[in-house]
Amino acid sequence: MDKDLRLGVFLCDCGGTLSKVTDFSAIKAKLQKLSDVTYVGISHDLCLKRAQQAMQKDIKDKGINRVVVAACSPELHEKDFMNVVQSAGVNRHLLSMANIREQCFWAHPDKDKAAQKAMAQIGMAINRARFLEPVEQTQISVTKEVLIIGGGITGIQAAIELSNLNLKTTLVEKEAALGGKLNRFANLYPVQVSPEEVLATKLKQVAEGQNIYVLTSAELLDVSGEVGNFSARIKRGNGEFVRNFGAIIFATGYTTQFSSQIYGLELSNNIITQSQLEEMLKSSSEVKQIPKSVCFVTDISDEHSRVSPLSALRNALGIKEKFRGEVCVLCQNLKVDGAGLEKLYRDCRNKGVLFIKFDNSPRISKQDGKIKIEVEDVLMSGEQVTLPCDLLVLEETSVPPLDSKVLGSTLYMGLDAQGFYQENNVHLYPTASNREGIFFAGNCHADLDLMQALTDASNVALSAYQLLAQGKIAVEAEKVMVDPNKCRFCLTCIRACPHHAIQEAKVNHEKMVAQIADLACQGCGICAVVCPAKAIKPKDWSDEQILAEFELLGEYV
Amino acid sequence: MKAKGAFLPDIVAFCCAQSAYQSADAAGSMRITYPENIRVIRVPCAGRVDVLHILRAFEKGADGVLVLGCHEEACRHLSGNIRAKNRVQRVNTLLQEVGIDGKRVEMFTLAPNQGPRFARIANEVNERIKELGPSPVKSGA
Amino acid sequence: MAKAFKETLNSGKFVVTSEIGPPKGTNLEKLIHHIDLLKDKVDALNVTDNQSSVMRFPSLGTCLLIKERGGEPILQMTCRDRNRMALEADLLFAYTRGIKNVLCLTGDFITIGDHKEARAVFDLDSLQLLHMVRILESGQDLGGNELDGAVEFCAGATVTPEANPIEPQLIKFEKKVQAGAEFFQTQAIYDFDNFKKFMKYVRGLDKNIKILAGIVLLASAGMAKYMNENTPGVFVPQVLIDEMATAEKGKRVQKGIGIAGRLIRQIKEEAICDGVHIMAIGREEVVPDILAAGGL
Amino acid sequence: MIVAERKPLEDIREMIAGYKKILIVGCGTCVTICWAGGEKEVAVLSSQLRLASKKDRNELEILEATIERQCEKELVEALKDKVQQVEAVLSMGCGAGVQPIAEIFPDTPVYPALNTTFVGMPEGEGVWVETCRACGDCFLDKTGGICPIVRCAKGLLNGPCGGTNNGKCEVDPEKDCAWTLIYQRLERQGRLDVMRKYYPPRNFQAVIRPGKVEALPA
Repeated sequence: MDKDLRLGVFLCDCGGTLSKVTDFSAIKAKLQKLSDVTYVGISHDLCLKRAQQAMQKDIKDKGINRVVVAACSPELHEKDFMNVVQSAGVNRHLLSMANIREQCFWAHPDKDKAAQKAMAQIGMAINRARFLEPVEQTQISVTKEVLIIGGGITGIQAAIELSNLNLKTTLVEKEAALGGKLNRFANLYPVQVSPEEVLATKLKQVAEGQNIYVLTSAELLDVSGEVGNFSARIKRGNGEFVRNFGAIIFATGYTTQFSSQIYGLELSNNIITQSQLEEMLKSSSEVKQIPKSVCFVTDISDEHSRVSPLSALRNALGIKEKFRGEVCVLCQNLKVDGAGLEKLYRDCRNKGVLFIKFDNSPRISKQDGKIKIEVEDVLMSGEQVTLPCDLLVLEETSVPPLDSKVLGSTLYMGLDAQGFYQENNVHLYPTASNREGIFFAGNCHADLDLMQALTDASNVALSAYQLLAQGKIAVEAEKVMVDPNKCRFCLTCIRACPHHAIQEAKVNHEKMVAQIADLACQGCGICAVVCPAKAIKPKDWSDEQILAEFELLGEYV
Repeated sequence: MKAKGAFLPDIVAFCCAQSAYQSADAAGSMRITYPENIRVIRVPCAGRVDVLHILRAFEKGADGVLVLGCHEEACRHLSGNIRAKNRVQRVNTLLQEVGIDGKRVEMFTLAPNQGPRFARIANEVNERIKELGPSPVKSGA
Repeated sequence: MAKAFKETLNSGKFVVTSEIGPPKGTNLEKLIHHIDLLKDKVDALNVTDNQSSVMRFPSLGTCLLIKERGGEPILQMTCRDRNRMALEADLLFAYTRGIKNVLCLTGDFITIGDHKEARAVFDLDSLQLLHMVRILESGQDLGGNELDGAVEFCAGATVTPEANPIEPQLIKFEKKVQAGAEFFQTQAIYDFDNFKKFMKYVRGLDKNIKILAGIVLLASAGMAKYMNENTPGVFVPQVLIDEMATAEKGKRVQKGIGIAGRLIRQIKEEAICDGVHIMAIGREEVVPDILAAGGL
Repeated sequence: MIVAERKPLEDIREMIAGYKKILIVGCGTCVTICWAGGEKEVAVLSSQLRLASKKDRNELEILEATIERQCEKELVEALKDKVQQVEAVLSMGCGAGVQPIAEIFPDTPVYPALNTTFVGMPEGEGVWVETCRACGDCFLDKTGGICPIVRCAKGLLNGPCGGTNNGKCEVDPEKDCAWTLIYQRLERQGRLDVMRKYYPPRNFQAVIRPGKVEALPA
């Protein structure tokens, strides 16, 4: 605690609306009597520039070194007030806020009680202000290069976009050629361009891109370092090398898996999977026995998957176009939600594809090599329909590529229940991983169709660009700090940090201690709580600040 | 000074800034009221709430403590809410050892837009603490 | 007087022993009744030593009683309750009273019994106990001191043919054979698949190793199921559990006796091993019925 | 490292009943690392004790201190000023920490707040397991680096008992049978011959108790 505390309290009555409920001058008068309070001001619109300029001037003129703002929720304008404080020459972290609007006057209709609570809230903020600590801003220079793992359409698109933004990228693909699923799909409906054409266009862009370095038949082994300066060990052929990157994008996609248990059926020459049909359609001129009637079954293993109904629709249309036979799709609800997919469904119907909706899974049997499907048609009031067919196409489930788990654990990245990469927060940060500087794009973390995957690639490219474009990242130095004298190096925090932001370090080249990487740290404070030596202090949320807030429990100022 | 008469419990609610704090704001924005004797303390994550913070709150005269975090699987810091839940359980035991009803500390999860839920939790907990009466630690209790 | 157990073992006859559980307390009436009932019907009576870590009348005292009443006792010794000095002293005393058979066991762990807070000794393990018997026979004690008058024992040990994993169990079994174990009692056997495999392995190892198959009386389907699920190294096939379940109340023990008899008969007829060791666990009075059912 | 856990509050309160001013001393080494007696736990215990005394309307003032190692007399000396102010000391060190404090301050009663449990290592977050009995006659060369003296409930030296239950211990089905692990490790290393050897009874006087080690001149 500074000995010479000069607290400035700035009250805002929200355009005069709060003054109608309570007497701000009375609050001001009470606050002025508190020790260390140098200045109390009332404003009507602290969220506006003019008022903020006045506030800045007051801070300077009155020599205020701790600022308390009593106004609306800090969720709204805390950053703005920090900027004001900073512009007044005071460290931006020496600000404490009291939420007197949303959590007082708006929430409590009883005026007196609301006013009492507001006084208490301001008192708490003042108490907290006494323990505020400055956090210095510094900059860390970063490697302006992005590593993209996975050379499918998502990875390619992200590379092209980053290249257009003038950031260097290295595109690492496991297989011998780029393209991923584009090499396997027979069509990309509802997109009218063929996969070959899409790939050719994209590959041309990759080749022309000044900043894209393609590594095929290559794999990422492991990664050390932190955001801005990762060093990645990459294997290519028999060789291994290490390169530095500022950010890493995972675009490893998905693979499909057929489980015969769901159907109790083994695959054969006339019972095939979507992937096998895809191959057949891709080389349709070589198909000797053209199937006259084809049935698809979808929605059995996972009704909510995008991959299965979409491939059923795409390939039903593909068959109609290439083989012209009878096509029937057996489905539960055939949920589609992407752009153009409803039209794709209508196109299928217009071309004569028959859709049969079931509640109970169809019974499939084989007689003399012929396939017989019995199903109760829901739309025909459950009437039993028997369908013979030449070719039965069964759905597959999408699963993460084999190496997701290994990479996930070597890189300390979260996986979801199915083993796909898990975003930091699906709503707020949909392409961010739990680690700063590592991003996910495409189907390795979400169930997406082609257009959605491309959008995801653009988003992720922008995120990486934002992070690295300046070549430097502003960082708050030691906003969470380990006291090297108190640290027992028990590894508790290193194990507990959800963002893998704490590592071992040596003090004076000798004693081992935990050290927090400022860039990777996301400020949750978990480390400070688990530390058995109480050696870690989050400067914005220190124990002293939190404890100071309930110093006034049971009393109103 | 607090009015004498009916028991108005002092309740400290540690609110995760990612969710519960915003839902408290939402309650206000929607003009949904809740007991004003609940003191909201903003924390960056429910995982920042220390066993010690809760114990100290009781030392300072709290009658009840609430830890409000994000829904499971929705923690920005992956495990912060789970850790908070486990800590609340530990505090229940620590208080029980002291002879204070462990039920005076509770954990709930919310989404940032759940203003009504925030108010409901605040009301329910307030009622429960009222029933339990003043903390036995409090002077004059 | 009963024949020395060592002689019986080497006579080539189908060996039958039965377990006797001492009482908790000093009322020996029932114990004596059991001894009198069984002493002439089996080749030896095998006395448990604070079985399942439950404190009881001592094994040594019971063996003495058996000896007095003309039976042939086998002294069970576990390493749980006594250190090497106490075990040695007990063996010296046993030998002087004509108790010439000892079964060397590690013993159950203390916490499963009724003195949960007692110190578990385990100064020796079962193998070291076997070695100790042999050392005492050589006229020395474990401290390397000369004895004034040595001992001589027919020493046996145990083996669990259904243990999982079996390999480490067999390594220990071989070590017991090398230490000179003259006979082995097995954990309860209800199924012959693994047991026959085990016997094939034993015969391949040394034709002279005497194996007595453990026969534990099933008293109910519940017990059968419980043992199958919870007793390590015991496998009760589902058919036997089902068979027990068919028995009416009051006739369950009878059913168990029938099963035990059938198992004994099969072991004897197919000459699967050298004999049986019957454990009726608290129902010693039905052992003669089991013997009859087994055609013994 | 030495692993310990805190005694129940009730036991601790019984020890310090009647004192009006005490000092709680944490230890910065093993017991900090095993979350039992570091600065954090000192603060938790002290908060609990204050709450309990407030509740019972007893007067109790608590001083707190955490030193580098309670088992070093020189480091314990640093507590002098604080010890002089109090009626009793509550040590949150292991048993080896309580005694030096008691020895350096023979006029002040020193009480243990922890139960020292074993020598071990962490198994997961907040979980420690016993791995060494400090028997003074290390046997690990014969068991593939897995100690049967500690990790087998019966401390057997010559192989498993009959209580191996699908590789678990009959005494506690949560725990692995040490001898199953030893067998697997030795088999993996092609060293099963080591397990086939007979090992005579242990020398329980390898360390004459109380133990003393005199190192060669430094």
